Amino acid sequence: MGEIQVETENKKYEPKIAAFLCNWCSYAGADLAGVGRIQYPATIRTIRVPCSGRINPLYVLKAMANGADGVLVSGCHPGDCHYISGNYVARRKFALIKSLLNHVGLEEDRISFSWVSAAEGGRFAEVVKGVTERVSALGPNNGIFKVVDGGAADE
Amino acid sequence: MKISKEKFGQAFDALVAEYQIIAPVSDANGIAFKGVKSFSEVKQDYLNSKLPPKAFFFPQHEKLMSYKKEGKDVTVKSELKVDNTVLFGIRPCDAKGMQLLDMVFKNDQYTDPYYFERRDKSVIIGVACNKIAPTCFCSSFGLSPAGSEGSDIFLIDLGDSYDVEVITEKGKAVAARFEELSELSADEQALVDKIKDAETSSKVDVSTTTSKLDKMFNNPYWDTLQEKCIGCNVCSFSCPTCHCFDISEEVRKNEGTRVRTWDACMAPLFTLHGSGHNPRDNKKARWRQRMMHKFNYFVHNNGSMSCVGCGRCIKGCPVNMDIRQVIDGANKAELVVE
Amino acid sequence: MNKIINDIRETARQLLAEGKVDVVIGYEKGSLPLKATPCFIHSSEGVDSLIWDETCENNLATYVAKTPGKKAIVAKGCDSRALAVLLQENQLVRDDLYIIGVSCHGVIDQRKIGAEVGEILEASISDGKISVKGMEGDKEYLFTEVKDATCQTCRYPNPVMEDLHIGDTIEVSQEAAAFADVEALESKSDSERQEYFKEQMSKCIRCYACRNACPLCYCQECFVDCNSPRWLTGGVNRAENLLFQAGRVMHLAGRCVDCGACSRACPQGVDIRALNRKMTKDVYVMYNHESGISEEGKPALNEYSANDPEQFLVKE
Amino acid sequence: MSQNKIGSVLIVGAGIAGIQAALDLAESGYLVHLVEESSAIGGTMPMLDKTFPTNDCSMCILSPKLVECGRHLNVRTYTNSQVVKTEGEAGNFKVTIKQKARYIDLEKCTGCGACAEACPVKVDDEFNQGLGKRKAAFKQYSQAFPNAYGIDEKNCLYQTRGKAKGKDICLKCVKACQAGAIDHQMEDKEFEVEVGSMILNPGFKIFDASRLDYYGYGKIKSVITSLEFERLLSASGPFDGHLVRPFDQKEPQKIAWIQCVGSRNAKINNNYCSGVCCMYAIKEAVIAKEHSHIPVDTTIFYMDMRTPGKDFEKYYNNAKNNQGVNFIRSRVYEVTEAKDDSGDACIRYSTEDGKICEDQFDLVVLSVGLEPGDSSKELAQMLDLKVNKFGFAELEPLSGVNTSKAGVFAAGAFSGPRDIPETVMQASAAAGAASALLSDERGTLVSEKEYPPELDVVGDVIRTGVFICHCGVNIGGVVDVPSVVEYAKTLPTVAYATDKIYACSQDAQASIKALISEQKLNRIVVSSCSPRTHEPLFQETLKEAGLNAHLFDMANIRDQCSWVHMHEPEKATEKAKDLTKLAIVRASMQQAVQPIFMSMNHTALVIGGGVAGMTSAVSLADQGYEVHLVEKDNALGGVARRFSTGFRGEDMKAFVAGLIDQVSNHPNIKLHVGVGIKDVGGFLGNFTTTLENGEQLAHGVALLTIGGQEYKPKEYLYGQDDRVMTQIEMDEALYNHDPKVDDAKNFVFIQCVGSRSDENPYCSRTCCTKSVKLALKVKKKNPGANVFVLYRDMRTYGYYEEDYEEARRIGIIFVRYSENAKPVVSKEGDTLVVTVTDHVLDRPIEIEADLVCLAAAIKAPADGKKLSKWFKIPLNAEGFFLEAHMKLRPVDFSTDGVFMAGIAHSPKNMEEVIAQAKAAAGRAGVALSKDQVESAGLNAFVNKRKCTACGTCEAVCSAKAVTVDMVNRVAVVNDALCKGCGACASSCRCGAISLRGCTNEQIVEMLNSL
Repeated sequence: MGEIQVETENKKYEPKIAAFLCNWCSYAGADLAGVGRIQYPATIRTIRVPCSGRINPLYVLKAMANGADGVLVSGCHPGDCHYISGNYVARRKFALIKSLLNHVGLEEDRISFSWVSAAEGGRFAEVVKGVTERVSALGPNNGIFKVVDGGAADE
Repeated sequence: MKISKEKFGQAFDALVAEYQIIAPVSDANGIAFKGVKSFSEVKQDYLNSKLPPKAFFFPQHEKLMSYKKEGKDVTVKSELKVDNTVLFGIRPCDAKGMQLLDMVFKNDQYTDPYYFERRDKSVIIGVACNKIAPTCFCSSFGLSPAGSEGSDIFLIDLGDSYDVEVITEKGKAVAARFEELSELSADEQALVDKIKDAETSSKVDVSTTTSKLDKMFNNPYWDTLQEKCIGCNVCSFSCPTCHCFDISEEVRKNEGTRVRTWDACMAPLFTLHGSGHNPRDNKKARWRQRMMHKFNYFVHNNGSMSCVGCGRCIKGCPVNMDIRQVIDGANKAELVVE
Repeated sequence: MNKIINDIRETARQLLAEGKVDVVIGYEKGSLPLKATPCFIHSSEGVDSLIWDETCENNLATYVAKTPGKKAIVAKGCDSRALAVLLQENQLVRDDLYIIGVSCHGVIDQRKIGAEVGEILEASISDGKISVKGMEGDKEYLFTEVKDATCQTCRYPNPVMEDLHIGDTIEVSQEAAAFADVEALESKSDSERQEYFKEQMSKCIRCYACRNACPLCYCQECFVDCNSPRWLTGGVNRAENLLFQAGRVMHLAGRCVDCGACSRACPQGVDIRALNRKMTKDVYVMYNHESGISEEGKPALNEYSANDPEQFLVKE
Repeated sequence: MSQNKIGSVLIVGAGIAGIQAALDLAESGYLVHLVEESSAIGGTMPMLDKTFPTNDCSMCILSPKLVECGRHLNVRTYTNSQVVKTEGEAGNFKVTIKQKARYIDLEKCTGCGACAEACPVKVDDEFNQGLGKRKAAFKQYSQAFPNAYGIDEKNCLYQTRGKAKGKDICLKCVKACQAGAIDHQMEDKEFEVEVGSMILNPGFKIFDASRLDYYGYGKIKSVITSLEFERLLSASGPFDGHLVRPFDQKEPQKIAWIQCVGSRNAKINNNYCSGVCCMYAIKEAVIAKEHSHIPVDTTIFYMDMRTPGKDFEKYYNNAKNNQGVNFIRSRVYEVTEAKDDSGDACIRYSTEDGKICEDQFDLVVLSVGLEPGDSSKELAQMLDLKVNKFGFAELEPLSGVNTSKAGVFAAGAFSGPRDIPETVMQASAAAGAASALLSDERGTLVSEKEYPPELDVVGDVIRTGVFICHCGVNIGGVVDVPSVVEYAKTLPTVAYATDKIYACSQDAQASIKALISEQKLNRIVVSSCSPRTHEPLFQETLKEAGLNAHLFDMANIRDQCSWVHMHEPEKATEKAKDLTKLAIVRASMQQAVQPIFMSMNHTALVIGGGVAGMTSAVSLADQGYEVHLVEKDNALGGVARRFSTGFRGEDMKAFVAGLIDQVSNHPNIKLHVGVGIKDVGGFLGNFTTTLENGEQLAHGVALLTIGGQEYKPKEYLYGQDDRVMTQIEMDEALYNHDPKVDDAKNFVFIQCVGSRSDENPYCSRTCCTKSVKLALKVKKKNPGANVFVLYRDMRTYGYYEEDYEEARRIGIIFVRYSENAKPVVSKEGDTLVVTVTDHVLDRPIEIEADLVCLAAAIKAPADGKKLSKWFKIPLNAEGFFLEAHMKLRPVDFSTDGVFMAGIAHSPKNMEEVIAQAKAAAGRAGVALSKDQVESAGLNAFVNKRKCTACGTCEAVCSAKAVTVDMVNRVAVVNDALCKGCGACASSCRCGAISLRGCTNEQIVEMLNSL
């Protein structure tokens, strides 16, 4: 189970993905994947937040500026929010920032959003696999937001 | 004495081997000073650059030093690598502006190494203005469109050739490369004289401004003056003499840098204290500061006004705050008992 | 002098004379050709400097919240939309505000003229024609040729709220919002768009004229100025310029009234509207929302629907 | 009733009802003994995939309750246990509990699963309905509480073969368990507890479908039960949520549901409607379509579609009109195996018009009904409780929760089939009833933990202690723990780092405590398992060591690292280092957070003096709280004053009069009749309500029980001919011996008048039963009368099915009409003529009617909007109150301290109103029992300097905790209401509002350290 095959020129490249998981659903789903020993790539670095509604779009930008290769944000499915409407509030922000960043030329797959419930351990692993594959295909973040030594990374 | 543009071009191109050359070029955004490799890249028919060339000595964002902690070891690095540089095409107002900046970065107590490392290694080739924009008002300050003050070499564009005036020792070293300088013809001399005599059509009378401002700290003039100002940094950033900066630490993980970044007196945060107190927490105080600094404090401290009349702030201002009108208004303001 | 200007002056005179307002915020002739400048008239004696024409490009709503007391404002369609959002966001007290509404046919894009004739020495406007004398030559333009890009797609030339309307109103077609400019950019490849924005962002000098000209950027402390957390380093570079602009656009999401003040304020000619317009389009398409078209509405991110689209999700 | 009351309650059954009742009681000051037969709490809910009508994930909404219940200091949970003996009387019972040996010590087991891994015995997994396998050492499901394994003695090799003979057979689990938790010599034990009351909610069992052999269950592999189908759908089920047939893993493309399997069946003495099957079948059909990545054709074979619950009708319409679920009104004759060896099943059925058809399906799901469980029957017998003929407990009329024995209350399916919200309501109602019974003893048996005074660490140099757990081999077997420790030592603020074999073990806790004082640690980071299960444990240790519990963070290097990267030890180690670093960053920036206390006014306000309001008021008053009951009408009683008899024949007039008497004479109740409300302000603990007469009432909670309105029909000549009347009017006419009724021969009842329409797209729930009751009344009184009921679906759910059956038996004629061909009432001369198209005959029939009774809809109350504004509470599209959560918080509003009951929530019958009213009183009682309003303190907070008062935070706050103070132009967080979700903080452009424990500074610094 689980070994993913990433076809990139540099096989050693292992992306680092900042993952924001809401405490009540996606974090629980990630735990469930663990309980089920469902294997997925060791690429995500999880930051637990109470609710996907807590995600400030600036976090995504900051992660990109700091050179994270990808960002994954995951919350409860619509309707499941522990706080009633946190993910509904978040959903508009997510849709807009994703579209905006793509528009300015950030590779679409750098930023991923998903809803994963507390019961979807397997799906959580699938999401991480998918995100990892797509980010790996893009190669390291040399993106338009990345700042290195006081300048744009590719300046 | 003059040199043909062809010869000048050759000498210019030869300088590339020893100097980094900065010159006006035309890009999508207008005129900008940029590094060039050949005289052919240089824009010759231009009014002036959009942004002043001060950034070559005093960059908008500059790393002063960097440091890193590994285990228990800390390393600090401060390296400033500066090439010998020729700044070509500097207009008289900007050349004067650099002289004013020198006063800021060097005084009897301190010489700023970052600024002067660059400044000392630079040669300014000034070029007189053949055309004068309606926003130019340098003549107000005793300057002129063909003033050579601040240049190491000063040129006047005569069409196919330049009139050359070598001013400083630094200038001489570069001018030594100009072969075959020849005498000006009578016509050319007439043209040179005409250019040298030219004045900006726009002028404000600043003769009494400094002393007037001495008495205006609490004048109601400031109350309404600033109403339309939106407090952006355009005027400061486009000013050849504005020099305020902020020093900050950028730390991430186990390493960091100390950086110096332009700041501007128009921004409320400029004077915000760590305590939350802000001595200039309103636009009125900030505008007064701007005017006082340029036309009063600087005069008292350095004997000169800190404005060269380049007109960039007038052109750039999103709400058409016109410093000429502001000076004029101050001149005319009714004094109140302070 | 045309009737509109006369009416504006008379209205201002009356409001000030009767003490109904402390100040009238309007436009007066600027110091440069084709430039009007915002003005603050405090007494009825000053009203004769008020003007109204195609050079009145500033969004005066920017000043309203920061100006104390009771005030009247000369408002175009976009100014009034900004006022509507400001009202929705508790930034204004409606009773302290008197809106002198004027329908607007659009403002002149001086930058376009300057690019062709050089520094503008003189100019005059009459009958929809603009005659310009420039350092590089003279030219006559039809107004439509030099109309600001913002005004070309304007759907709200008439104020959406006002206390008094001056002049005629402009008939507006009821078509859905058009976003040909955004679509043109969208149709380009990712790398083309990336190049475009890289070029734009490399011009930005972070003078914040865009932010400060924006009527809806009124934070006490902008995120770019914040020290804790430090969203941006002190650096001025293309990457962080984009972070600033993208962050700003996110903050304007569902609030931007597309007045174009940011782009016009930019001394560097950065195409800031390219970002705002994209956001405006997304908000319009996804949530059928236009900002500030009534006093009662809400900014798009202050509300949600259970059926909001979610194409942005991963495919797993 | 005993004079020596005891302040504790026994709860039998730890499904959602037991958990809810336990939490309600424990939170209001009673000690709870929670007895559960199986090895974990949770009951049936964990088995379900999604729940209707919101499609919420069942596990997601349940698991916080599991953790809360499991960890509650005043809930003593006994798993593997049964009540074997009871004696005593209300207020003082002695109960003997038998707990079977688990063979694994709950104190020691860390839930790591090594025993199950090692166990060689595989048996069918009951939790997965036998569709998967489990080991003999097992945990029911991964989120189970207790988070501990148990050994199934019937299947364990040692228990079955070795123990008796004294041979060391197998014992692999003992070797595998590094925590030494396995004890095969453990013995069953019996013990006694004393309680003041009992709440019984042993749940149900599903109907054994093999009893009806014509459905082929057990013979045809493609015929499964609905509960099996839930497990197929569930992401944590045997096929990880991939919708496949269990026997050949084929993805079904055509699925059928057969309704009423084991329900509405008089032949097998199950002549009741199970009430939940229609909705769950629709839900399963919808979810099946969602889940499958190939198109799935879904068909539901039914008799009547019974979707009378709140928002159910909309769910049904959506499934039918938008989701493409097929509904076939039919009778199923039999299910046979397809002859084509496909493994499919064929359904032979007749449609309404008598046509006989057959269709083949990949999968046939039997919508099995609910039956009393075996232990329910034993329990009823042991306590000598009255049961009905189906074996369900029979409750006292109009009591909602009272069994035939005083002090013993019932909740959930013990007394009949119920869906989750009804179950939860009853649980809260039972808790409220128990609380009312024992109110004098509240707080006598509960304990509260004492901690040393908290160290003030403000301004101290940050010294972080880092503890990296091996979790036996669970982490250490993959992650290089020592290298993580060494890495941690190099990180800023870290003063001490070490590893632990089991960080959660008793001795590790003691060592952490000692190190906090020795090393002067003021931040603690533990890298181990999930904070969701273990954070409270470690925080407890911090508190015991005098540190604030929030100066802490955890890195999850087991569930989210070693377990999921088992074959990549190096990468897992790298990740563990990073996760540890993130936790250190967060913890080092964490400040002490103090719980916030606010005063609590122990008075309740009940708005609305109908049956719901009066019942709530009495319950709260009995619980010992002052109650203000406000009724704007000039008399109490509400609409119930107009009813003659209840659905079980109760004398409503006497009942209402009794209630009025009770509220009028109760010393704790103050009546405000004939006066409305002018304004409301405040929040939980501190409301002030101003009455129209200017009187101001201070109260801590509010119960909104304002009832509904009867739809005034515009159709069927209502209002034009006085022989056309509504149900309530007919009831009154009967009661008053109105000759229009008494002399009538031909009666026509028309159902769904103003319900299930575009205008009111919901079912009014009670009218089918009501019409049947009225029809029976007139038919029995005058057997010669012709009685017609014109209906769309007969929704006589639950035991009312018997009435429906009786009505048909005694000759009442039921004619179905379709919504497109509604009956027409016309007047020919003086004769009322009702014309309806009969579906069986397929032709219009004309009935000359002497009386037409219209089942007029129940509509939302007119005052809902006002209350909505005053209390900041939401309404649904039809104007009914919208509860905080459709399933698990059916009487709470999302605004704390405000509760609802009765018709204003949704249409329901009197018995249900009473249960809900008691539930609201129960929930309100929980809030009122607190000395102070307490909030954990992980709340939003405002930086006044940055705030622009734009109101975005206010707009996005679902808890209504943030408001803008327009005078000072700043947002204000109400700590009593804030839930700590952070939506405000992420929406604030100015960065003025942030969230304790999750500040922008912390997150950005974490991102910076990545």
